[in-house]
Amino acid sequence: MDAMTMGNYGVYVWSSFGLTFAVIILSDWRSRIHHNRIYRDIEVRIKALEERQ
Amino acid sequence: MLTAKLSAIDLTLLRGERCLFEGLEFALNHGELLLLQGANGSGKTSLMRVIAGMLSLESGEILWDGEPVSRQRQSFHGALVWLAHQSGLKDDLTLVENLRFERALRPQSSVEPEQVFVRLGIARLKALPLRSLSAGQQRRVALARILLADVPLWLLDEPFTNLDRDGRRLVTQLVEEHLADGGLCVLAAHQDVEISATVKRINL
Amino acid sequence: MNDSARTQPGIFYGLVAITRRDLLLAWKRPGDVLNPLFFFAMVCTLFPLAVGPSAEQLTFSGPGVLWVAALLATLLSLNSMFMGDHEDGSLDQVLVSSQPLPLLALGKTLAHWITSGLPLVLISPLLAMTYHMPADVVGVLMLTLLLGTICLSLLGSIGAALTVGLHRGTALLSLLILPLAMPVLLLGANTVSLAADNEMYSTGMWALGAYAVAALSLAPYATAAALRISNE
Amino acid sequence: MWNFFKQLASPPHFYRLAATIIPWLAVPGLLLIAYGAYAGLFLAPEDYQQGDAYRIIYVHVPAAYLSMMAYMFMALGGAIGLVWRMKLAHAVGAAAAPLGAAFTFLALVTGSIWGRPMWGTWWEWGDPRLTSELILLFLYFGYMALRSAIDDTAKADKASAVLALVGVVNVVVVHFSVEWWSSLHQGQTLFKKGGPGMDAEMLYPLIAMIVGFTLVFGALLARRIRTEVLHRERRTRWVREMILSPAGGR
Repeated sequence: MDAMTMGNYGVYVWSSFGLTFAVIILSDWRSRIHHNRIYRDIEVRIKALEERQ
Repeated sequence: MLTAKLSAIDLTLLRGERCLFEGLEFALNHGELLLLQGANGSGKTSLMRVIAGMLSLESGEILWDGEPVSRQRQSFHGALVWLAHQSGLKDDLTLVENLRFERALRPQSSVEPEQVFVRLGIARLKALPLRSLSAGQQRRVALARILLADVPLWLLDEPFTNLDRDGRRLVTQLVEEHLADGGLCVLAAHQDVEISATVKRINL
Repeated sequence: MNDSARTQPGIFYGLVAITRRDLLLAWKRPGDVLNPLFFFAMVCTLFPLAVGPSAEQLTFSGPGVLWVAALLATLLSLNSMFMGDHEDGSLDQVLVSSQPLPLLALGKTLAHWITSGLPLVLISPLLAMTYHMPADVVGVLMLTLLLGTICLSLLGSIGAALTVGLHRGTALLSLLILPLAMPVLLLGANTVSLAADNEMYSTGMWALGAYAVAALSLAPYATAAALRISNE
Repeated sequence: MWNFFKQLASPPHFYRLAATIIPWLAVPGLLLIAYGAYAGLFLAPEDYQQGDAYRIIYVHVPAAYLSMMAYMFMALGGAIGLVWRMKLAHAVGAAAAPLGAAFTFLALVTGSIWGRPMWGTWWEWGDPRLTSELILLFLYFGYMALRSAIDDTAKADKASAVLALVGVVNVVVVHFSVEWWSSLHQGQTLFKKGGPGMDAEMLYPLIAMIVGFTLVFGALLARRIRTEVLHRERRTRWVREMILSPAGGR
């Protein structure tokens, strides 16, 4: 498995790649959650207003 | 409408979530007083700040001589003087030092300071730092600024605060003289004001 | 309201007036001027106490330490630049003045520099001597500090204008200004180091000068815009 | 032309448009990244000086490039918002800042990971690009701190726009002054510029990675702008109608 160890540089290369993709995925995941929470808050408020009328 | 000296079209102001006023209009001409009335927090001061060009509006425009003030800010500011809640004066400086600086902000005036001091009854306080004056005396110093400015448009935010009966009568008198002289005045007050002039009212 | 009697004042009239008023205020409250100076002197004292009195080391790190201390001292005095005016309402009056606001902002910045930057430049030789700095290098240090504190006051005026009236002002101001001030520090301190090593240092000096000129012509506009925004 | 921009920049229009373009950015972007990563890791030959460690550039260079790009978005958004009072532009600025900070962080960390085997240390002050990136990260922090310190959104928008514009001028100064500084101290440059000197087998995956990352960045940014727009427009009629409509508008 020479492609994995990369002449002892494997750790550095793989951790760089892993970290980059992890940060991107985490950022996307967090922004999704944030979006959904804001959407739900507005939905709850508007539905409550609607029912009162 | 367009002939009015100072006018407002369709003013809407939002502060955060709150809408302070919507579609507000007025027109004011030489010799007229605009009275802003309403409870505390109703937006009198905000409207005053809008007229002074300090707040940006959601919609609408203030016109001076039929031109939007946003396009002639400097000359409009040269034509107004503003008595705000806070005196805008430095406690550490004397009356004369304070007013000398005020003078520099509106350098076109040709009013003689001495006469103003005598008129307001503060001539003998000239050399004292402001912190040693009473609240009422400080208010009179702030009024001196208005007379010194020698401009057509007065914006007075609660000018009667901290003044005794003589002081209040003096303010009324000054405003009446200014209006009789062809000036304009916007005055915000939470109590009723008796000024004999053409009065337009806005209740906020 | 007789227009004929009015004379048009020069455009620097307001600038001079606001500078003079601020200097007068500083004169009446000397503590505000002296505190950053003491701070500067004390930071410069801390360093030899922390790393030891070896002359060689002090000569080597002197330019950097003096410059960092000057930067921090300037930062300390920035917060109050518009705060007093904001609290007593005179900032509002300045904003509705018929004089051009960028020039008034420049006037305030000038007063700030005279009361905070210039004293730092003037006492720096004393502290530089405790770091065993030779006389000709002290001259270079003073010149870089002179140009550098002008840059810092101008940059700082933007940050102070952006944070005026905010509760967490002081910490926020440092966070905004320090990254902006890093090039100034880098140019200033390294120019002095080069001079101390008897190398060519004119590049850094020219760069600092260029920075000061650019800041002088651009920063007042940014400060004026920031003041209008923060006072809404 | 002007009307076209106005329509594009109207919040409800953008909100719907962004939802349709996100997959068109994300899917090709991810494909390019998949190709670039595979080719960069396995197909491209070893560098004769750096061995396999050079493969870190396939993530480092796109991250560094996007850290600058996000700042451009922030500053341009601020400028457009200040000059033309376009609300959407401020939302772009607000959305770009955390993304830019994330990519700056990535550029710093991957650069430092590369430095470990190459210089034998995690951090080398002498490297001008790493130092510039660090200052850029601080600029992002300042921008986000100022935004969160001002409660009123309209005011926060304008104040942070001024800061972003001052910062843009500063980024240029930082770049040149740091270059000069590191040349004094015999600094080492992290990566030589690509281009003609670089082997095609090394270069193509890098280009694929840069383009792919940019597309994915576009998708991430669009999603964040949508969130910003939704939050800012929460009291408006179009949001109400959209939420009450059977299709919804998540």
